Amino acid sequence: MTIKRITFLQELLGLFGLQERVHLAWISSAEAQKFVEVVTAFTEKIKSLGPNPLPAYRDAPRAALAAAAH
Amino acid sequence: MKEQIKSWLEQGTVDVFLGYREVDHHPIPWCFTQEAIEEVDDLVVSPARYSLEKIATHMAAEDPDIRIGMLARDCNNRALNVLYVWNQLRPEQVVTVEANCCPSPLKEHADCSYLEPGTVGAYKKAVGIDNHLRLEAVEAYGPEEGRNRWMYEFQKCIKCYGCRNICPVCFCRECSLDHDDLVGTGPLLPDIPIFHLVRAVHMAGRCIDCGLCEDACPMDIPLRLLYQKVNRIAMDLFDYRTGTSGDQPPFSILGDRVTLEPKPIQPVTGAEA
Amino acid sequence: MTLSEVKDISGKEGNFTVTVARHPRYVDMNKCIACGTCAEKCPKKVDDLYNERLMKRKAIYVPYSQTVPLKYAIDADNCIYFQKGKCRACEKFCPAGAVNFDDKETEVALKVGSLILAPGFKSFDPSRYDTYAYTTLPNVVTSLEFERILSATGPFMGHLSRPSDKAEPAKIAWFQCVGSRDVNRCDNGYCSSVCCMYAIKQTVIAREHSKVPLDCAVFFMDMRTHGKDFDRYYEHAEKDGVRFIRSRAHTVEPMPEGDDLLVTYADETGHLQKEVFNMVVLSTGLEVDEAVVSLSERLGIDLDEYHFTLTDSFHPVATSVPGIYACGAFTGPKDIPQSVMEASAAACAATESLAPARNTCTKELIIPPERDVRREPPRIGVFVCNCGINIGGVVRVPEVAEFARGLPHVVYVEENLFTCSQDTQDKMTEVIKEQGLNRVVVAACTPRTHEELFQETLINAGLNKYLFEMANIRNHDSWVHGDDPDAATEKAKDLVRMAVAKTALLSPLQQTDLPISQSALVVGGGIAGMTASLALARQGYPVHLVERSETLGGNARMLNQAHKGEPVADLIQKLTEEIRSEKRITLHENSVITHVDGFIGNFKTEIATGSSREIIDHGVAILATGAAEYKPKEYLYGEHEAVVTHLEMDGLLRNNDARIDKARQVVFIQCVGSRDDEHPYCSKVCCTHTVESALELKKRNPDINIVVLYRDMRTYGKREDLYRAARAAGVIFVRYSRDEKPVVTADGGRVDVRFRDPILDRTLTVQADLLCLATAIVSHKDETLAQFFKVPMDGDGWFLEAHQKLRPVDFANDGVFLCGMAHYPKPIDESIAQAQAAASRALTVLAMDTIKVGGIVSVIDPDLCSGCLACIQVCPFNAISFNEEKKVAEVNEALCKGCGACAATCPSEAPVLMGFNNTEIYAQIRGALAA
Amino acid sequence: MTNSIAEIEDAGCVFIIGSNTTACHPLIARRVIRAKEKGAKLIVADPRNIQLSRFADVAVNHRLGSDVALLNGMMHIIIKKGWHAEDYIASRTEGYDALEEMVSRFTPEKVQAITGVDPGDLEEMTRLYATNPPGSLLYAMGITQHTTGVDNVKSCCNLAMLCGYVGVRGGGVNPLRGQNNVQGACDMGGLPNVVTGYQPVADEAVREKFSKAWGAELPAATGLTITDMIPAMLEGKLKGLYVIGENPKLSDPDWNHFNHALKRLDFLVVQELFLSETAQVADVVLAGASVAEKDGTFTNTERRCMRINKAIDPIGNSLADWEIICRLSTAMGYEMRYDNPEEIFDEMAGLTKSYAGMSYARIGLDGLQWPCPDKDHPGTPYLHKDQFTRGKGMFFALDYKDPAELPDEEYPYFLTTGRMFAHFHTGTMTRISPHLDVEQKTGYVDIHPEDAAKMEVRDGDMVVLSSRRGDIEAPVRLTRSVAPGTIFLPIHFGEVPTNVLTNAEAFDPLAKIPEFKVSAVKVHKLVL
Repeated sequence: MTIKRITFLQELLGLFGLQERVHLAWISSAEAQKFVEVVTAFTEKIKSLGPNPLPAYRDAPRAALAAAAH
Repeated sequence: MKEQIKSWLEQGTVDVFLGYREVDHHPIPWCFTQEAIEEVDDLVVSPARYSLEKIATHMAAEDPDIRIGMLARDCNNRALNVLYVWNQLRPEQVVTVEANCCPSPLKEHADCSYLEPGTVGAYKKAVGIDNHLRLEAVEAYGPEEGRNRWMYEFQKCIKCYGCRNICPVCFCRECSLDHDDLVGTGPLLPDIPIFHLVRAVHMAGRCIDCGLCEDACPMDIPLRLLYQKVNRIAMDLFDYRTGTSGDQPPFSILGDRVTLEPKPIQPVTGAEA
Repeated sequence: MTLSEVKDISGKEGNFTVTVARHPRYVDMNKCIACGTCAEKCPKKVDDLYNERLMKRKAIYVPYSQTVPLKYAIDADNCIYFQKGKCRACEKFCPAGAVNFDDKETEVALKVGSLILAPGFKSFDPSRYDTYAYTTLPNVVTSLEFERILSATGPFMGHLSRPSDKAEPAKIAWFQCVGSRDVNRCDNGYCSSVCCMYAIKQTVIAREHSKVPLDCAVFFMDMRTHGKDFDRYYEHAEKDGVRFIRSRAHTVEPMPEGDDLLVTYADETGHLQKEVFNMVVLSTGLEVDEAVVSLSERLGIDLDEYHFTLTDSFHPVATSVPGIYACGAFTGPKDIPQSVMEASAAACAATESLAPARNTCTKELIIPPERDVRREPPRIGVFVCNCGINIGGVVRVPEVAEFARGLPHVVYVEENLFTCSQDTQDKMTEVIKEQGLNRVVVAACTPRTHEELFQETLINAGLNKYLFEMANIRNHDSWVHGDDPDAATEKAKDLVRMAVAKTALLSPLQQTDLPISQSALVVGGGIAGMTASLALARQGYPVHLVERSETLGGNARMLNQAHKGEPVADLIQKLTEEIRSEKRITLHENSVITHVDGFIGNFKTEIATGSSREIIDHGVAILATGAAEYKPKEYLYGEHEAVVTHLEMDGLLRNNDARIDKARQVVFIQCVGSRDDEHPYCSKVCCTHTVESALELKKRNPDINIVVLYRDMRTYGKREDLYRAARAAGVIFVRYSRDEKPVVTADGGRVDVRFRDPILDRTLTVQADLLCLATAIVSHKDETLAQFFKVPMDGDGWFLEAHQKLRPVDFANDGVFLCGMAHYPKPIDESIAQAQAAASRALTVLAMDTIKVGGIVSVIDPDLCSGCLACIQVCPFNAISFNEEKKVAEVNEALCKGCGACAATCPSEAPVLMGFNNTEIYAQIRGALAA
Repeated sequence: MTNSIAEIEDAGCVFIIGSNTTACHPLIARRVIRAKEKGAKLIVADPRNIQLSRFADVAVNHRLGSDVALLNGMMHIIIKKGWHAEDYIASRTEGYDALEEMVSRFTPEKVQAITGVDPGDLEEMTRLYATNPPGSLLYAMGITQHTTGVDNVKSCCNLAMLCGYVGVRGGGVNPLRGQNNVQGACDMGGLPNVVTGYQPVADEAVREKFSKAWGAELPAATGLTITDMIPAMLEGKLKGLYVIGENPKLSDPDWNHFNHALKRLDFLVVQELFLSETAQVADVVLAGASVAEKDGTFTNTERRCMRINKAIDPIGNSLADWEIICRLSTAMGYEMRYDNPEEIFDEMAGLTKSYAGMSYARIGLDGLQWPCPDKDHPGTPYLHKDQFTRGKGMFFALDYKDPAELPDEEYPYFLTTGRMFAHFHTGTMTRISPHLDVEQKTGYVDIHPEDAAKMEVRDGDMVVLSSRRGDIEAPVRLTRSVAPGTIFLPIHFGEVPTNVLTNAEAFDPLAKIPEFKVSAVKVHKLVL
């Protein structure tokens, strides 16, 4: 169930270039090493992606919006 | 057609017939009954569209045994299929009269060209996402451009709920969009893109691409493109074509048949950084 | 009782006295808080046996981090103080004062009615095979060592490395049957049953762990993947690129340069091959430990030639001493599911004679009345735990406590060294009462281990146990951010804020007691069903046994003998007589189930016998509906009289049919209908059945020629002896492949069987008087029954247990159990063990007067439900039904497991998962983001 | 509106001042967005950051009540840059010289001092407006609800005429009326000094025409505005009040003062759909029928007269307003009998030049825009096409005046009031709709985070707001939509009666409209 929803969400967020900010991994409670690897990799990934771009549209929208012109 | 409908009403094949009646030269959604059977003479078939099945759903909720006749285009039929799948109407309680419809080379003439790409939208937009674009063109925007354009469109939203209210397959008694824990309430601008994404997610496995939402949107937000994307995902991931069959939507069946794999964390491309 | 050993047993069944020696731990279990300081300070390093000597531990230690009880112990043989009289570092640093060097060995005498022996096995020591060079080459490891290498808690933290140079191997070979199927060098004639499967598992996991595409080669004789879904796993591994080489590799030699290994083996055509590997894993077999052998001698238990307990097929867990039972690898090599089944079976057998004493030594718990806090504003108490230095050594606990004081609704905050200690629990009870707390947050470790403890404290303080939440600032925080106290402290605050935010919204949840109908329904009157019925009846519970046909016994009626030679007819006769004379059993013959209502403890089942209908109440159900013989479409079956199935062959033998006497040439074809596209599984019993039949034929006529055409001979465990005996008796075994099946053509009263001999590399034809097809066992695919009891079936039609390893006789749906061939094809001894196991599991329900329902379950708000049925479709427990009248979905709280699938699926948010409702979760999320 | 709603789409530039269009006139906002998407320029001048500011090419937050200065500043630049429409001014207007003289004083620096608007922004918005014809100017209560309301409106007209934008398609000066039928109510003489079609009662010819039609003598004296009524009530000159479809107890300025006045009345009659705050204190409540229960016409902000069609019969004993008035009139001695509203409409059209060409049949479903003087006239999409109603367009040279009340040490914050999108006016209808109630359940006060930090309040905290008239409590909503130093209160919520704080004594001398948009308040956190 979860994978269906998450994959769907990732695809949908792809419209906004945000798909990489959602990640799903199955890690059992015995897989501490894997947990560390996944969380570290994802944290680094998010850091390198930079801050969530969405608040900018709320707080300082006009520059971003100007870019929406054809 | 009028004779057919009259005989259905007279013989009690249906309790009501939902169609359009001409009033002051305007086609108005109308509920024809045996009591006022002469109104059937004013029944019109025109390009006008309305989610008649939504009225049918309301009627069935009030009276589960009611038998409903309905003027149906392709989109109405797709909506009916979805409503059957979701147990909101029973196929045996609905009888339809097929109306001339979506453009097809097989038809002598088609009354509704609304859904044909290139004919949608009142004007060509100089900003945002033009309503008549094909989904592929919208998908082709880069991440930042796509985001800018969609956010531009979403920011126009005035939270009128027209998209939801007209939607033939929205049937919840209380709408998630009204839950202020999910979608913030109070100010305009509404919560973007949450408001639109919550609705988009709820459209998964439900949207039948009738385009009425976009028709209703006072701000010309290209909602149909957004929900087409939702449909495209359902089709690509789950081979599910909403409204075309009696199959359960992918999210309402247990996941034992899923062959999806979690996506790996991709190395950063640098495009965003 | 840990560190303890059985010294002696006296008395007899029903009244044993067991003398147990308790070895000194040198650590007071009541005081030890497992903080780990002692081991940190202990200067003595010792080989870690748990990690197969691949790493070191200290002289004061816990064997591994999940040890139960999690208490340290001193290994006196290695302790500097015990050996040299000085040190006592552990004593000095222990914060709890738990070290006690004066601890002495004590003896305890226990009075018991029955005993169960579960001493397990010892992995075969391959040192004696000089050609494998295990002792000289570090990169030749045993399978158990390789397990540790793959483990995250192992020597290389789960990184795939080889011992010699810690390099990542790119090529690994597995040698099967090391210490198994070998009477020449190790006297272990039996098959260890589990090695093929674990080797495949190791290849798959190693390939997952490996950063490079790992080349895995498994050298084997017969691939014995006869368990449920094992063949699929095997095929998947093969398809995925694991190489399976049919050869018993005989030599491992070091390469002249580096640490790589040269493996020499003969390929299938008999040519000698050499291949270099980075590592070799020896798939070592299972043995009984010498200490167990000597214990058995002391107890007077008869062992077989391999030192396994001598059991008979019809009493698989009974030893030769009445009242003493055995289970697990002690009765023969076996895997986890079978061991778990046997364990339950042994529990059932061991308590059978003790049933009258049930509930004579129990104490009743007195629970204070629950305070109604629903109208009170939240008053939250927060208890922040240092967990010794486990948390406090990293997280600045006083700062977290101070922070908690400023959170909304928090009226009381306390720091504890160990929140879980008994004195803190007592104090917490007082604090809750004194401060009038109505919600409690414990910031400590994991709810997995400690939630119940704290909930009990809440109950003792008169609070509903659901008004409680844990913030895991240990596992999720101090343990992972040990090197960053600032970040860890901030994270602890976040976790506490989240927990408090949720807790403020918690409402008391109620569980209700539902009385249990203390009787059972057993469906199916085969050996499994009869065994289960009798076991339950002897434990004192009424049983309804429903059999579709007019006779009891099922498939077993067509079998001649079990693999140890016991005549099956005798067993059936005995069981049938016992069933008919047992007054607690109501037998419904010629009967089928037509309707089932209810749930655990409260089933109502309609049984139709002819035209009459009867509705019975029962608390549990055991499904033992068996399976059927596959009727072949191939090999001229049904077209030519010389072609028979296994069961038909048994019939011929039983009736001393003239055809048997006349036969000069008999051919068996294995895997008829098994391991193919239609039935992609192994039917498990046919190989053994064939060698039994072959031996019987040879016994009757030593001159008879017998050819067995097989794909892999799967005479697992002690059945291997039969295989060896058959070969010794002159039975010819020829392997065929799935792509090249034998061809059968009619030849007058005989049939010609044409096949290719892979060794001779020639096609041969044998004229057979009798052709016996070792036919598959197929499921009845009784979907109606499955739907009645809301239990799942897998794709092959076998009932799907709750967990293949750990819950092999339970269904996910409580109160329904399974046994026998309805679960998977299996021989009689395993069916009986599973039947006893199912009875044992059923007893855990029947022994209760009531069950608790409710608590963390879903509740559907009828005002929000639009009746779309999505929740019903996704509920894995069939706990939701549609109320046609109200047009809304409703949850049966006795069936609901609180998984939340409905809540996630509902478009209208109508289902509310109690204790995890949306408002609570949103509050938690807001709490997380509030920093 | 001088022009039509649909025309906004085809403007070259849309200038919005004092209107939160998406919240209050969403379907007009739609036209603005469409204009934008078709390539028009958009300028928003508003003390708050409204949703449309996001789409503007230039958006400025001018200080509350500084509209005249801002507009004069724009005109200063237009004339200086030579962007004004010289031929148009010469041929169609008068009073230009005085205007030129007045605006010459409004240098960008001076404008910045008064309005806080950056001279660069001022020049850019001016350029966009003046050089992208036609420019459509939209305004609403942000312009009118001031002591200088009339000046503000005139300044808007000055600006539009200066660029020659009045009397052209897609241009114009377009006040957005607050309700669906405010225009209609005014057209029908719902003002103290005129009868239908703005025919002054002071005009004897008009009185004679109506006296003849109605068979009764008409008084020559004009009536009282609401603003005038309150002192009259207090003085005891006004003893009875008949309120139709209004909730002055909540909507009128200085709540305490008004309530005091209300208590002096001998007799209060309220005609309403629901028991509004005012209806609750009435001596008699007359149950009016809702829009769905009656026939008739509405005339909207673009002067379009449209039919409303009854969907259901009135529930209970409620009656359409016209029926209540007829019965009341008859009971009071003047017999008023009509069979249906169409009859009334026809009588009105016969007496009113701008409606003379209209009938129910012609209105149909699409409506007709006045002036529509005869049966063949197609209606008028925009006014002043070739000449102004009065002949030539008159420029008014107007100087800037401060609002009546400015912040000081004691009351340091500007307060402005208005609507939020989910509710309408005093919420008599919208607050009982579950969907709208979900959107906003109770009153609140918008405060900028910087101000909140100074006040030491957090989102959701209760604060006490005090003005010289009284104080109220409201929960805080932190938002950057208000500028620091300014706070905003919505007007819909009886439990947070915003008008306790507003000033009844500050109103426009001519239009008598109260200065709802500017008062001074202080704020402190509520300590329980």
